[in-house]
Order: sequence, then C-alpha cells, then structure tokens
Amino acid sequence: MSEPTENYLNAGYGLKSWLLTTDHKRIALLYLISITLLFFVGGALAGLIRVNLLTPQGLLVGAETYNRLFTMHGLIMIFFFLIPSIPAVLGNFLVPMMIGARDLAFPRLNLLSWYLFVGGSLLAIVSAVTGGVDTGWTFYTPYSTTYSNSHVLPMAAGIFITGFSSILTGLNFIVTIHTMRAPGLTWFRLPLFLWSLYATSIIFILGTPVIAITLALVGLERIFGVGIFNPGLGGDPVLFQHLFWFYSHPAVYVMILPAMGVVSEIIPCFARKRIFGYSFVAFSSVAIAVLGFLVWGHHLFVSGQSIYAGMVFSFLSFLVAIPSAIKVFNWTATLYKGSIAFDTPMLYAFGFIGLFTIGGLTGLFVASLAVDVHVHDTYFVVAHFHYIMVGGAVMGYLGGIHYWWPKISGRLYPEAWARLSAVVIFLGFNLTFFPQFLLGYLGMPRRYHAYPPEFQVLHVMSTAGSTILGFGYLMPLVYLLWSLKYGALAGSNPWGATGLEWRTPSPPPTEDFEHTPVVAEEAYAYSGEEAEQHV
Amino acid sequence: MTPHVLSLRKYFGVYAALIVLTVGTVAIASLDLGRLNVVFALTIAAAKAGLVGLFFMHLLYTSHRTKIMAVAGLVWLAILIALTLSDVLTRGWLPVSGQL
Amino acid sequence: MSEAGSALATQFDDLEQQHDAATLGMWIFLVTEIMFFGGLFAGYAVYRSMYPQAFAAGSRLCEIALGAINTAVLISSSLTMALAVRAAQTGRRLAIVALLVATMLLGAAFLGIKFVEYGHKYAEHLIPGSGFTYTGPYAQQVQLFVCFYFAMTGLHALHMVIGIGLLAVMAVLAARGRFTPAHYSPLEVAGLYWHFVDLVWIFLFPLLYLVDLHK
Amino acid sequence: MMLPNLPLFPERASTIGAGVDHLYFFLLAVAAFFATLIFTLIFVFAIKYRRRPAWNKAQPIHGSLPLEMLWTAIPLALSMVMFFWGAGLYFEHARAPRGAAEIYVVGKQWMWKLQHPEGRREINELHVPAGRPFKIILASEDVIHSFYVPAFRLKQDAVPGRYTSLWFEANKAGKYHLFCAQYCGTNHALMAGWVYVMEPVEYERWLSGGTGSETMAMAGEKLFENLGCANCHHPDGSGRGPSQVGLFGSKVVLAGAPPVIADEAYIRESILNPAAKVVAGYQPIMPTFQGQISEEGLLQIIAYIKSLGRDGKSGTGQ
Repeated sequence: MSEPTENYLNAGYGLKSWLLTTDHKRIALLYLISITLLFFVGGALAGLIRVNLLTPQGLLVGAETYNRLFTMHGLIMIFFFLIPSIPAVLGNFLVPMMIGARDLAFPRLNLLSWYLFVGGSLLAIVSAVTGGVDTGWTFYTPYSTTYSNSHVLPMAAGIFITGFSSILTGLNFIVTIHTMRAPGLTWFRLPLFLWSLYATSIIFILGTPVIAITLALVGLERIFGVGIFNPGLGGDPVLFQHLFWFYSHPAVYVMILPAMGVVSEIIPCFARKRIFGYSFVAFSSVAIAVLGFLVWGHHLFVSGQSIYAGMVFSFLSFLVAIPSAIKVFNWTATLYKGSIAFDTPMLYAFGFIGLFTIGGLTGLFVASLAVDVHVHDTYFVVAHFHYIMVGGAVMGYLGGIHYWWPKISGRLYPEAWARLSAVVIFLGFNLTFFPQFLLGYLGMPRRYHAYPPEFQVLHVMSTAGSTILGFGYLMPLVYLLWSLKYGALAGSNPWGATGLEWRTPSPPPTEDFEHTPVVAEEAYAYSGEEAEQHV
Repeated sequence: MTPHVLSLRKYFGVYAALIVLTVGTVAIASLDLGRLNVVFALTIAAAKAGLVGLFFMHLLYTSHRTKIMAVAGLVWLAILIALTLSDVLTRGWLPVSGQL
Repeated sequence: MSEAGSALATQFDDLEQQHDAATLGMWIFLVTEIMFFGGLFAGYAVYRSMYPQAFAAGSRLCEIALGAINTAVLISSSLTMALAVRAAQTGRRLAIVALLVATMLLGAAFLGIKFVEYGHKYAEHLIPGSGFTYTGPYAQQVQLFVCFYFAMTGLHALHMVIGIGLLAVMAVLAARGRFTPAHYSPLEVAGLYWHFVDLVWIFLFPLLYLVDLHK
Repeated sequence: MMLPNLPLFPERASTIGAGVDHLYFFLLAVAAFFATLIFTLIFVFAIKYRRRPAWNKAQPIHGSLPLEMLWTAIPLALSMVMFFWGAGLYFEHARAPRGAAEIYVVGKQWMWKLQHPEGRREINELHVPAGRPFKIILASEDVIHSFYVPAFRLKQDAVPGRYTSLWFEANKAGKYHLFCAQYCGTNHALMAGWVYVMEPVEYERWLSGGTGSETMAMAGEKLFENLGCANCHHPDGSGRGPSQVGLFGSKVVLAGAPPVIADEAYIRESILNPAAKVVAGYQPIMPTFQGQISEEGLLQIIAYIKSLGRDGKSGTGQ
C-alpha cells in the first residue's frame, strides 16, 4: 500500500495554502490545532486549581487569582474547546465525506467561521493575559455588570464572536445535510453521527444568538453603567439567568450529542453489527436537542425563580432522561451477539458509556427539586457536569480522533500506547471526579479557594486523580504526533468499516471522492463476517 | 431553473394592505380598549409580518423545509418568552404567610 | 452554459441545488436573527409585565408620528426590494439597479428619521445613564424602558446599515449584469435579509411607540 | 458513616433533612441499579462475544420494538416518581408554617448580617433553638449571594432588589456550617460562618445576653420617625398617606391597577419607588427613599409595620 500521490495534505504547501483554504478537511485541521492548544491551556489552569485545593487554606494562590483560574478554566474549556471540539474538527472533516459531497455548502463561510473562532479566542487570551476574568463562566449579573473589576469586556466580546463561528458551522451543516446528500443516501441511511450533528446544529442556530445578545447587553451595561439587568432600575438579576441558561443548558447537549454520534459510529464498527434500534437512536438525538431547550430553569431552583416554574422545569428535565436512557440501552444491546474487538476507539467508547451513564444518572439527582436545593452550587454539580462534559464529551472526542485518525493523517498510531492512554484517562478521571460527588453531598460549595479542613482528604484524592488524568491526556498528543512521521500507512479502510468516508483513500483527495458515490444500502451494513482487513 | 414570478398586482396589493394595517394599528391604539390594546397591536403586527413573509419573502412558494425553518424560529422564540414568563408571572402566587 | 458555469460553485452539481442551498442558508440565518432579537423581546416582555405603567409612561416619550412615517418608509423599501428581485426574475437589468437604489434611499431616509429621533432624545436628556433626567413617576423603570428603546432600535438600525451595504454590493453586481433569470440567488438572499429587517420593525413600532396610550 | 478525616455523609439537623435524604437514598438506589445493570451487561457481552476464531460472525439483529418500549416506559415511570417526590418536598419547603419566627438576613460582600426580631444582631453566626420553626427573610446589598446550611439541606439565593425566604425547624443541637453558595466575588469562600442550634432554654439565655436590647420593630419605628414617614402616615389614616396599621398581609386597593396583597416586596417597593403602586384615594406625592435607607433599614421598617398588626387587624405596636 502506498500513499495516494495526490491528497488534501500535499495539494499545496506553504502557509497561504492553509490560511486561505476552503477545503473542509484543511479547515478541520486548522480547528484541530487551535482547539488542542486551547485544551492544554484550559487543562493547565485546571491543574493549578487542583494543586491549590490540596490544603484547606489554598496551597498556591490567593482568592483573587484562584477566582480567575476557575473562571478562565471554565470559559476556555466550554466556549473554546468543548463546544467547537467534535463539530468543528470531526464534523467539518466528515460531514461532506459521509454524505458523498465534495465540500460543505458554503466553504468560504466555513473558513470565515474558523477566523471568527481564532479572533474570539485571541480576545479571550488578551483578556486572560491582561489579568483574566473573575465572574465565573456564568457571568451572573449584577456581579459581572457592576461589581467585578476584571476584564469582562474582551472576554464577552470573544464569546460573542466565537458564537458566530458556531452559528456559521451549524448553518453550513444543516444546509449541507439537507441539499447535498449523494444519490440514494436517504435520511434513514445517514450515519448516526450526522443525525447527532444535525441535532447539534439546531442548538447552534437557535440557542447561540440568545447568549450573544445577552453578553452584548452585559457588555453595554458595563460600558454605559446602566442597562436592563441593573437592580437599581428595577432590573431582574434572574432574567439574566433565564437568558444565559436558555443557551447554556442546550450547550451541554452541543457537547454531548456529537460525542454520542461518535460512539454510535464506533460501536457498530467494532461489534461488526448494525446499531440496535437505528431510528430510536436517531430520533433520540433530535428529541434531546428539542427537549434540551425546555429545561434551562433547573439551574434556577434556588435563585428566587417562582416555585411553580421550578416544578415545570423539573418535570421537563426528567423527560430528557428518557432519550438519553434509550441511547445507552441501544448501544448496550448492539454488543449482544456481536463480534467485539477491543481496538482503541472501542475502549474509548466503553469509557464513554460508563462515564456518561454515571453523569446521566446523577443528572436525575440535580433535576429532582428537593435534592437539588441541597446540592446546587456544590461539588456534586461540579462532579456531575464533568462526568458529562469530560467523561462524556472528551472521551467521545478522543474516541473519534482515534477512530478517524487513519483517515485524517493516513497513518496508524501505536495501538498499545493508545489503549494504555484510554485506560489511564478512564482511571484518572474517576479518581478525580468521583470524590467530588461525596464532597458535594457533604455540602462543599463550588468556587471556594479555601475550605473547611474536614473536606481535605477527598480534595487530595481528587488532585491525585487529576495528575493521572493530565498524563493520560498528554499521551495521545505525543504518540499521534509521532505517528504522523513514523506510523504505518493506514490504507483506505483499516477498521473494515462501512460508511462513505472509508471508500476513498487515506488521506482523501481534495475533492473527497473521484466519483460521486451512490448509496444502495442502510448504514452499518456489516455483513457479520469478519473481513480481516485489520493491520 | 425557472423562477416563480408573482404579478405586480400582488406586490402592490400586499403593499396597500401593509399601509392600511399600519394606519389601522395607530388608530386602534388611540382607542382605550384596556388589555385588548396589546392584543390588537400584536395581532396586526403578526398579520403584517405574515404578509411580508408569505409574499415579499416568497415563503408561500418555497419548499416545505424552508417553511419549517421559519416556523421553528417563531416556535423557539415563543418557548423563550413563554417559559421565562412562566417564572415571572407566577412569582407572587404563594400566600403571604409563606412568601418565598 | 459558460455563464451558468461561472456562477456555479464547484461543490454543487447544478444551479438549482446552489439556489436551494443559498435560500435555505439565508432562512436559517434569519432564524438565528429572530433569536438574536428574541433575547431582547423576552426581556421586554418580562419587564413590561412587571412595570406596565412605567412602560406606558416611557412609550409617551416616543414620537408616534415619526415612528409611523418610518414604518411606511420601511414598508415601501420592502416593496421596492421585492420588485427588484422580480426584475431579476424577468431579466430587466436597469430596473434591478434602479429599484435597488430606491430601496437604499428609503433605507437611508429611515435612518435619517431615526437619527432625528435620537437627537430629540439627546436634547431632552433621555439617554440612559447618569445624565438621564425624567421627573414623572416611575423614573427608574422609565429609564429601563428607554434602555430597551435604544437597544432594540439601535440593533435594528445596525442591521439597516449592514443591509444598505449589502444592497450596494448587489447594485454593483446587477449593473455588471451578474443576475439572470436563471441565476439571481445572491439578490434573492439579500432581499430576504432586507425584508427581515422590515419585519423586526413591524413589531418594534407597536411595542415601543404604541404602549397603552391611555395609561 | 465516619472514617477518621474522611466524612462520607453530612450531618442532619433539620426536620426537612430526613425527607431530602430519603429521596436521595431512593435516587442512589435507582442509579446504582442501572449503573450496575449497564456495566454488567457491557462486561458480559464484551467477554462473551469477543472476537475470536470460534466467534467471528456477528448476528444480524436490527432492533426490537418491545425492548424499546420497555426501556422507554421504565425510565419514564421511575423519573415521574422522582419528580413528584422531589416536587412535593420542594413545595413543602417553600411554605413556611404560620407563626414561624422571622429572622432577617442581609448578604453583602462578604458577610452575612443577621438580626433576630428580638433585636439581637449577629454577623456570620446564627443562633436558633431546636424545635421551633424559623423563617429567614433574605436581602442582598450588592450581588447575588446564597444562604446555605448543609446540615439543614437548605439553600436560597439572596437577590439584590427583592426578597427571598426559606424556613426550617432545627431538630438537633450542635454547630453547623453556614456557607455562601452563590459565587459573589473575591472572598466568596470566606463568606461563611456557623449556625448554632441550641436547646430552647440555652437559647433564651443567649437571647437575653445581647447588649442591644432594641427589637427590630423598635429600630424600625425609630427610622420611621427619623425619615419623616410618620409626618404623613398617621396611624388613624388622617394623614396625607395611608395608615400602616394592620397593613401587612391585607389587600390594598390601588389607583388604576388591580389590588395587591401587602407583602414584604410591596412595602419595599412602596418605599423605594412610591409611585409604582399608589393606594386608591391618595395622591402620588411621596418621594423615593432610594439611597437614603439601607437594606437592613428597610427590613427594620418592615418589621415595624408588621408589628402594627396584620391582615387588617391592628397589632400591639411597640
């Protein structure tokens, strides 16, 4: 097997051929590089937080610095890593390839969205290096509008701009999936990854503008000293929370839905089976996206929100549990009587299911009104959303990166190291965050730079876990880069997977396919026979 | 691709209707109808928006999926406003002795 | 064919698919715009329900005549815009340019009148902030209303400015003969945007100018 | 449940706590069941159907409608149990029993200022007797804070510009953490203190041990005089403003608006923004007191007005 002579990576050299590219695959790589940098910045901040919490008084830094650390950690990880992660990297790379198209519908908008992302991240970094923001990633008013002396404005502007990057990505995906599918590729033959990205795009389109206008209003209120959230004028601080969470709760589904899509690709491939209950998995993605918009008020159970609204939001929140449960059961059932291989992507997928299950089940605790009153704004919530966003979304992201790495780079990574990294991350993650559930129910509030001494043992366990987790995240960085030069050539379909993206060489040519493919069968049409294509 | 061309008559007819409705909304606002004032104002605005959307923006003649998109935007706006108001309007419901 | 070929981007199979994608894309963008303004509308709804008298009092500060004239101006610009698209559908190049110019002029007139209104507000010290002076009852909540007035009309005016810029580009393209009955998607899409800006105003007018005239 | 230095379960000291903990145990049981089920199935399938020469043919199974129905219905049913259970407790927590003593709490960066109706003030400490319901009325001078006592399983944000409240009845003497749970700026973590639940006898001793013996209502009455409120608001209703006797909790008929119940929020609004709701038959001539009175002062005046009687009945006064 030799590398195809002409592919998207060698189609042009030099900075210009990258910075002015409209090739969705190259834009995906630009995103990959940007968000990887930001991930390690956010990770370093998390490391500092964990070290600081080793002692009850705070080991390293004082209150002011600590508040900036956790705020910047949250902002960078959420807005500049998790939200773009799978959609902008894997989605950009795969959406046209999975539907047999030459590119997205609007390639220049796609490039623009990357530039917006870079512009937004630069503003965030400017805000960070000039002193950072200390409002918490939630920007609650009136602290963010009136009382904080930190650099809220550049950060809000950065998020505003990055929001438009998300909007353009979502718009591009929806239009592309609607109008550019290959002949024969009906909606119910689409890979489930595309269903999940479609659902994600709905959230980008309908949710992002609301956070954009909300943060713009916060910015204006800071500039002019008056505004609609000002309690002195009769402004309602709880209104800000409504507008903020209208986007920011669905944003959690922006993070988890694409990861669910990735897992729905990986499991059939390594179990050599069609996914169990295709249409249930597909529709549950859409159901999660839609229901996800109806539950934001569960962040406001103790905020002074009307208790009747609280009950409505609690009820609706429980309903979201159902499509999530359907997905987990269907993935599990897919394994039944499969032919299961334990390649790295599959290990990540198992890790995803395990951690997402715990994250999802603890979601029931925080959706439940009376229990949430106790655990709201404690480490219980911190642990819960890390199980979803890190245990779920990041595991899915890494699983996807490993699954499609041969396609992206044309090379195979060292399998033993990769399996080790999956195990290390899984163990490190649980050691980091499981103790935080206990801390939370004990009553340890979040965003504390110092804490009562009886919580120390659990904090030390958590910090120990985070060290392991940090090493786990560094491992793929090293061996994936190594594989670019030394990895074995992958060939077009190293996993023996179905799906159009595997029908074209690795790395793919610029126009994705030599001939527009025609689709004649359902997704995941694994014959059951193990084709020994494994290298 | 053959475009769907609407007659000039239709365009001018819609225009005339829009102007009439604008005058109408000012006129009705000057009557004291209590709570109905806001209902009329929004109904007329919705009617005008409908005319612009259906004819000027050709919504009447586009694909179903475009119509669904437009409706989705309105539905989500309604969700945002309705669920937010579900909090604001019910805050005072608890009796005073147990005022939250 | 050569004309069609130059208008067709490589990722599409034919002009119809391209037109489909362009209009769908624009509609999706307009949906995001609905939600963008939607945040303000939601805030408006909340505060109007909390402070009905203050909102009525604040609304008295708006000049109904100017608002109504502006509504008519904007509706007229929507008509000329729609006719410009129609001219492209029927292949009349000069008419497209003329109608686009008319649309832009009407848009500029709208902004001019808006500017006059802002000027009056400035002269009457009704700009929110430390200089805000209002002596009637509910002074604080009236200021809240005025915040909404400026945020909503300001955001709307910003969209108008962008729209006029967009139409200027379209006018140049039209003058160069880029639009044919087979390919006029950019003009259609720009038109959708313009009509949307009109739609927003159609709601802003009664919500800002005509609040409970009898309270 | 206590290992040395490794607590696993929080202390419980309120009547509400048991209900919350029981729901928590139910949730824990459901979560443990499903987590175990899923993990076991994955583990068993992964081992049993691992790819090997003797098992290299996966069975083509596409799905099963009965199974899908089953695993939609069971989570739905369980989550509805959780919803009603949690909502019931929540509703109970929101309604203070009549006769609960009221403690006024103001949060400000970064301390809690508390005042008992009998007048004793505290900072970052709250002394209460076991076995008596208390209602906490929360206000904030600056940003959002959150009054959190883990041992009571209770938390409520203090929101600037309005009042919120919570109630509890402590049932176990001891010393418990009081936290601020809503991030409020630099020293958020230091906005913490203690709740001392005491035996009733001890509490009485503590109450009488305070220096300032002026009750909240008395302090409020003083403010009422000093700010000149009494010039217009005569008790017999003869002044230019309406009487405050029996005002609290009564229905107030307004000029040009539907009637309202006079609660804390109404009184607060009427002091800070008098023109917002004008009592029928009176002129809107009252000036605003915004900027002239602190949140604590407002609460004192409210306490004073409450002392003048409730629900239209005149009270004892002070």
